Amino acid sequence: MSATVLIVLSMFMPLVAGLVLRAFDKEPNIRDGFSLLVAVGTFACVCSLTPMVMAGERPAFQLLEMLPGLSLAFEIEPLGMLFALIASGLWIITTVYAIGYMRGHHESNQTRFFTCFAVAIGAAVGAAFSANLLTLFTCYELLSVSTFPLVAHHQSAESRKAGRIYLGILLTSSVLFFLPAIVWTWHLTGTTDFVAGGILMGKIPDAAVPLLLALFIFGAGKAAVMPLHRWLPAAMVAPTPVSALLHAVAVVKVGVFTVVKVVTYTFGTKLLTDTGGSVWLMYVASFTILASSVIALGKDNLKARLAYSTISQLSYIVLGAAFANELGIMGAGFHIAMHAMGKITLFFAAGALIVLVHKTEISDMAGIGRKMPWTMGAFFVGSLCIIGIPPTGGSWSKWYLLMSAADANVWLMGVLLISSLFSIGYLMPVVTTAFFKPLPPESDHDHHDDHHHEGSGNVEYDHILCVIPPVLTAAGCVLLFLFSDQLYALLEPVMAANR
Amino acid sequence: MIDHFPAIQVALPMIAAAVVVIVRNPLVSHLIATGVAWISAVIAWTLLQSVLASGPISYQLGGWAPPTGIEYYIDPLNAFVLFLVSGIAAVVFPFAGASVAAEVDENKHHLFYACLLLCLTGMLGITITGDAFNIFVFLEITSLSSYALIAMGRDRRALSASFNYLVLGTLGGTAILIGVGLLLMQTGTLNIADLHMRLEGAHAASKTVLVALAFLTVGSSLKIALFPLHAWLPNAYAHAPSAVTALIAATSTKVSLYVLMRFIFTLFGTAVVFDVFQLQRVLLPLAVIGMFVGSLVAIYQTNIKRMLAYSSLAQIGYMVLGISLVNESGLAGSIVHMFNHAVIKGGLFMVMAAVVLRTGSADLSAMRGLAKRMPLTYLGFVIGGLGLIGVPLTAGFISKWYLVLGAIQNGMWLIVAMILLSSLLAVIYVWRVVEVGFFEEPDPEAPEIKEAPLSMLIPTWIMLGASLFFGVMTDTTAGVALEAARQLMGAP
Amino acid sequence: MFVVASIGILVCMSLALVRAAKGPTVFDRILAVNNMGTKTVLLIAVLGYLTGRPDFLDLAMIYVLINFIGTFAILKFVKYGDLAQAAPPEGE
Amino acid sequence: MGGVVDILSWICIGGGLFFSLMGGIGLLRFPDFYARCHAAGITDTLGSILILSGLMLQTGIELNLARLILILLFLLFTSPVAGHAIARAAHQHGLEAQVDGEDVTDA
Amino acid sequence: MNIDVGLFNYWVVVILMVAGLYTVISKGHLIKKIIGLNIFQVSVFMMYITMGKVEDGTAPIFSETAVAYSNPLNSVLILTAIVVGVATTAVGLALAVRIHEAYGTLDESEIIEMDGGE
Amino acid sequence: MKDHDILRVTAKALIPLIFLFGLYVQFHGDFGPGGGFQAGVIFAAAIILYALIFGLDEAKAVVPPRVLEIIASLGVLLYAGVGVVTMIKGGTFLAYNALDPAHPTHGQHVGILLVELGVGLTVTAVMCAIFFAFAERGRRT
Amino acid sequence: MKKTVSLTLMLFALWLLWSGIYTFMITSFGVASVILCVWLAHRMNIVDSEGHPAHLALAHITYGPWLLWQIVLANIDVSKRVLSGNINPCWVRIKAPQKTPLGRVIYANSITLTPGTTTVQLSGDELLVHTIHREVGEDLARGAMASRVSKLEGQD
Amino acid sequence: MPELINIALLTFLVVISVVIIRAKDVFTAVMLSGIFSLLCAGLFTVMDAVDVAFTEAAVGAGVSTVLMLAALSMTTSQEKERPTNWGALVVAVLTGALLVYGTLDMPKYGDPAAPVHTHEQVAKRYVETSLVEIDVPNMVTSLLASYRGFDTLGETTVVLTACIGVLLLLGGRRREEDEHEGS
Ligand code: NA
Ligand code: NA
Repeated sequence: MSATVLIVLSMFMPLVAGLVLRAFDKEPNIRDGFSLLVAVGTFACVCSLTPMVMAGERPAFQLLEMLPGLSLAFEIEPLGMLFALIASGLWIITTVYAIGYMRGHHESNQTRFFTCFAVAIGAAVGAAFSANLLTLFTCYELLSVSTFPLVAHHQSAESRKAGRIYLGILLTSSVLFFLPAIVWTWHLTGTTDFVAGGILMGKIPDAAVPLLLALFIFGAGKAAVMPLHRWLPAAMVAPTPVSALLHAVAVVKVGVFTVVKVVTYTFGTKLLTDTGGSVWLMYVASFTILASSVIALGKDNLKARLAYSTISQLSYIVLGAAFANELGIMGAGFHIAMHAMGKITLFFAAGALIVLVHKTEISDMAGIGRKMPWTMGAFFVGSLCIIGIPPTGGSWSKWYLLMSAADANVWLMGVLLISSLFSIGYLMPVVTTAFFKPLPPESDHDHHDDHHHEGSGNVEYDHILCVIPPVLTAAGCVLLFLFSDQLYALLEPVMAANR
Repeated sequence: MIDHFPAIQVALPMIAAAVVVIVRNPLVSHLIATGVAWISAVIAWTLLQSVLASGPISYQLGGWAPPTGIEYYIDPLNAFVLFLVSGIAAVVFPFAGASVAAEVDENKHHLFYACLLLCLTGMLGITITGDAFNIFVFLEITSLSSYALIAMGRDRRALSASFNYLVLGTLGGTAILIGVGLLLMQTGTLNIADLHMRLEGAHAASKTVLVALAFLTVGSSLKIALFPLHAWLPNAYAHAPSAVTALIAATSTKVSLYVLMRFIFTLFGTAVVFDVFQLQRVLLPLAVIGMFVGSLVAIYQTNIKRMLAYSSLAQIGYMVLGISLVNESGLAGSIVHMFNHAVIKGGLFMVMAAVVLRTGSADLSAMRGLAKRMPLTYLGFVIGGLGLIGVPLTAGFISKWYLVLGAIQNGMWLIVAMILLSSLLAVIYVWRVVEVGFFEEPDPEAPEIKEAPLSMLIPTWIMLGASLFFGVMTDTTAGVALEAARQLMGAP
Repeated sequence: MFVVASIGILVCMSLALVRAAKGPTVFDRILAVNNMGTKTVLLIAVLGYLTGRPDFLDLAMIYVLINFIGTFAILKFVKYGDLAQAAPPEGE
Repeated sequence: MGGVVDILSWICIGGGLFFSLMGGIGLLRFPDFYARCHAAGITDTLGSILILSGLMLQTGIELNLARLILILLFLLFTSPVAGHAIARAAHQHGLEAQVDGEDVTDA
Repeated sequence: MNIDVGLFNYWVVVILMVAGLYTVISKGHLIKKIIGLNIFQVSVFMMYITMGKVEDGTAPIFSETAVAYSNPLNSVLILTAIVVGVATTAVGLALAVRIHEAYGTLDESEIIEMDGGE
Repeated sequence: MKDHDILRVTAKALIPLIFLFGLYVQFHGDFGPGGGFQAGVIFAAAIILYALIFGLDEAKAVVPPRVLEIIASLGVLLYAGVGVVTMIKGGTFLAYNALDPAHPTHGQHVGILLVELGVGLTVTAVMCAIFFAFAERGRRT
Repeated sequence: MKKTVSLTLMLFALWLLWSGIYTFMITSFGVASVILCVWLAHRMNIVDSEGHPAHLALAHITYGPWLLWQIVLANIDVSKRVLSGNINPCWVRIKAPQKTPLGRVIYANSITLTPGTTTVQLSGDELLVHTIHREVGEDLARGAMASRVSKLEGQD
Repeated sequence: MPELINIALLTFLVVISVVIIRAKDVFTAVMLSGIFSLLCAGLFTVMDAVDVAFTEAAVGAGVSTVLMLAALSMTTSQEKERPTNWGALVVAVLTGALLVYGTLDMPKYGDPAAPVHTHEQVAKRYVETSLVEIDVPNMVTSLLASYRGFDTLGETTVVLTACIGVLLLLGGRRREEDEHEGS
């Protein structure tokens, strides 16, 4: 198959599948099987593109000309390849997990759920492959809109409010900042294409660089740089597979992906280092890292704690981009992958706790690790990955970022170190509580009773569909540690272009 | 035959209206109206292609060369608007059937279709003519038929809305008459091209010309419903029969806006309007205020037709804003937004027509959980709403792009922020409806509601499909708009 | 000469106008308006001579007709419009 | 000839204006509606007749003369009808006249 | 003898326009509004006809004796405008009738009140 | 008012004259003031006078509303039809010269006559129809 | 039929008087117009001795000048009263002696046409007249005009 | 000296318009507006626009008055007492002031050299060559039916539109009362 066909398939299979799924509203088995099939197919397509990109090819495809001189076009470069691999790969696992979760939770509107899920993945892959800012923006917005029904899935007043905050912040930021940034770029350069090394050099007044960068950074609200982070905890009301999607796979990664992409392909690191245009961002990102870590420490609700952890970890990536040097970019790219794998593991585990034993608060989880050793074991591995401890992939990304900081701003190395301590502080207690605290008496389960379950007597601790995914992703965390060379090789051209 | 297309463009619906009155049969009337709308669209498309390929067309009515006689003058701008108007009519006319059958007495159907045709005649006539007074005449045909059509709404408020429109519309028409008169006094001609030529000379900065500009602007602004001259619009849109709202909301204000553009750019010329008289200093603030007032008030509406009407006010603000940016991008944004908003708002009002047909109400509360009962219709609302917000891949995005670009080119960052903030307000009012439809359960006691009939669904989706299509295929919209803007701004 | 005639007619009209404005009854107004109509006919006829185009007397003719029909419409209005409130009209 | 006709024409128009003026003054002065009807009648009749005659004298023998005559006939034909109709309407409406004494009858 | 009226005509026409406009905006009775519209329009007609007048001219109908003709163009435009005006009046009055049937009043503020202040 | 002698007699005598005057105005618009529109109004005035004095039903019997609708449309069709014919004959829309290329002024005369007739038809019918509509609506009060 | 013919002729004569343009075309329009008028008049059912009193045309030759003279006198009389303010309005109730409605209409109109007297009501043969002064009313009641009109009617 | 008549008539018109504004009874206003039109027609005659005068008389004094009376007979002629609307007055007067400002550059009344009379292809052509080109003595008719024949077609269509509009509004049976209740 030619590259073009593969690109089209990997983007449009999910989109079309989303529509086809609606036809199987009354046939859940067919629907879920089909979902899984498409997920696998998409991943296969993306995978088969990887060798070409590794070989230095840049498969491209122009869908149509959206505006005179501005097209909806796709071109695969290493960062996008990486992101697409992560998104489509994790989609398979998430789908498996979601089937178990949704059925176990007797959720309504499951068809809408899977439809939107598929569309969101399609949009994420599209964003990954986008060849210019306009295409990226288009996919970015498509992702926002398609995930709104996922956030507001429960249709309760609370979830609708959360949905409003979610969409409100993401749309507002993108429309108010990202869009004018694109138009401005177009106005300055006459193009919005992603070109290795950037397009703005020599076309923008030095003083305007931080401003334009700010428009992009805050425009990509999905990167959750403070103060635009509020949507993320709010979206916690969504079903856990959605949280996994939002916080690990698609949404937040599109945000930071956009940041990295803009820094490397629109500004070019040289422009930023020459003008110091990204210095402010280092401090903002650092502040976000620390502040959200501190907040995470204070959260007892597991998903909320993970959410703030995510905010913090995303700013690692932003920080890497802000350093605007080779290692920074490499660290950012690595951390996109590492955090995805680690955080999805944590969410799968958290979701399993909710769906199987109805635990949401950390303080309620005493001893649960003994009942659910696989789940909580995976949680432990995921935590290591987030913290950055070998033998998990997270250690590599943290390392590159630390080196990059040494190069760009020594003082910020301290921030990275302190925040690692914080992350130990907010993740490890979960593990210790689960494994080392005694299990409380059975009666405690009563107040979690809801209409889905007759009582607490028939708790099924290890539902197969909820256990396998976290274990798989935990394994992934370790594998990423082992195969970091391949990852490095993939991202190497990006560094080269920014030398 | 093709040589006569300009005349046929206007004469055909006019003749058809008369024939419909004679024929009287409702079904035949509907068929004639629909057929004529389709032919009109084809003619307009042919004219557009011809203008793009081989330059402007001049057609001398009565065989008298301008400025002695009346001339039809077609350039990219009005060819584009002609296609817009007749294209919308071609979709709305077939759609009108179900709505009209439900909302209008059967023994008046033929008159109703005749009125629709006359409304179309008027709008095409306004657009195509190169004669300032002829604009007035056809403007009044449009207006009179609109008054009657709006008053056909089921609610008695349709009557008072129509009367209000009549009073303000007549004041607007008369203001245009005054303006044309003052220009005639200064130049002795009514032909727009000739007027432009003569105004470039000694009279350019005379007091009379200034006052003429003022009256022409106020007159067209009344018809456009530019803030603060918008009082007639919300009730008229809210209470008119649904099909009428779809037609008028999509086309009528656009045609008036076209008239304003024609006056500003072709008749007076940018030099007189913007350099000498500085009209942008008035239009720009009004446009911005209109954008915000329209959007903010829309947020608080519970009647969705009314909400969409206020949204139109905001959108009109965008279009006028584009004019007052005084550069090619802004003007192109304005022109392309005419088209895009027509398609989007037309589609949305068609959705509301289907909702009103099935639920009997345009109230937000009636739309609870409607997405389950009328999924295709409701999905239509989402698509249209996204277009209104200006989400990429919808037509609305294209317009916003050029408007923002125009503002950035002028270094007007505040205006950029205003444009974008106001489209965020659109998110709020659109999303309210989306939420209610998708994320609330229908009233269990409410009677079972069916999906809209195909005769409505198909045109609605054609319209909304167009809003998607023109969001990605922009050769015919943005391409033509850029060309038209280039010519209007005086590029060779 | 025709100017004098016109001015004279105008003066007469002004007297009728005062009556039309003052009323007090509706019928006084109708009478005054009808009377003004008649004077307008004369005025128009004179104006034809004043402007040197007496061939436009058709104008005066139409004034007579319009004045006549107008007066009837007014009376019909008074008779069936206002009186209808008190008692229904006797047939058409 | 011209001089004599002009003078005659002057006299006619002057007389017409005089009677019209009388009618106007009467319309203002007379105390009630019915009395004012009579004043209005002056303009309708002799005022019109004299002024139009004055114009006729200016015209000579041509089609416009016929037009003038037609206008005059129309006026004389319609104005009493209109006057009568107004008075009748007022009477039917119950408008009281300020009258002294008994009605005059032919009995 | 010619009196130089200069712009007097126009000024009076403007006064009439103001009167008409004021009636339209301020009067509550809908039919009175229409009367106001008529006055406003007629004064515009007068503006056109005033500018069409040529000194020593006569009506633009061929005549052996005429030395100059007043401008026929203005007359033609206003003929059309008058027709448009009466058409509007007819529709406006029909609306007024229907409004009275539906609301039982022709007073603008009462109607607005009954519409719920919209 | 029908039984009112004075009005009835007057109206009977006047109406044919008004009709004739209207037609005169119609056909002499070329030579003096007047034309289709004015003629139409005068013609309609006669019918309105008839309706005022003899009643609406009588008037509707003379000119049924449906006929008025048709005539009103026919007027426009006649006018536009002249335009169509001129197009077919090789001129532009309403270029009367094409009606008789050999004698352009003759073409103009024919064209003007026909379009004025169209205007007259439409105006007559419309004025009557509008008056009838109002009178009909008012009758039921 | 007689009425129709005379109406046709009268209308055509009127056309010729009005027209002033005697080309073939315009004159044929005149013929057509007259035919249309007569047809419409027939449809309206107004071609009768009331609507078209051709038979009285000759009689008017003598009655007209007499009435004109009465009008002049009455005008002078009322003008004096306008200036002097000497009025004494009163109602006059008289019977119209004419045999036909047309005759009564002519009588009533003649009364109205002469200033100082206004016919307010004509029901059957009952006339109610308002007069500006009792003298005028008494003068009217003597019936000079009534007999003139009766004579005019009788000449038929 | 026709200017004197001009001035007198204009003054009349102003007086009538003031009386109309002040009239509490709309019926009176209607009758006076009929007279207003008649006087306008007189004015048009003085200013050589005989066709316009003809039309204004027939339409303004005739048709409009009859229709207004018909409408009044179905509604009410009493106007509710309202305080003087100063806002409206300000708007109207400002509009007037703007227009007066605009008049300051206008050609004087009757000026034969005004641009409106001297455009070679427009007014001059109509006056000078219409007799040759169209051969109709009444230039207004030439202009109306030929040079600007399309305007007149539009005008006829306006008339038809008004007819359809009125029939739509007033034709057919009346609706039931309850249908009028606003939602
Ligand atoms: Na004419
Ligand atoms: Na008398």
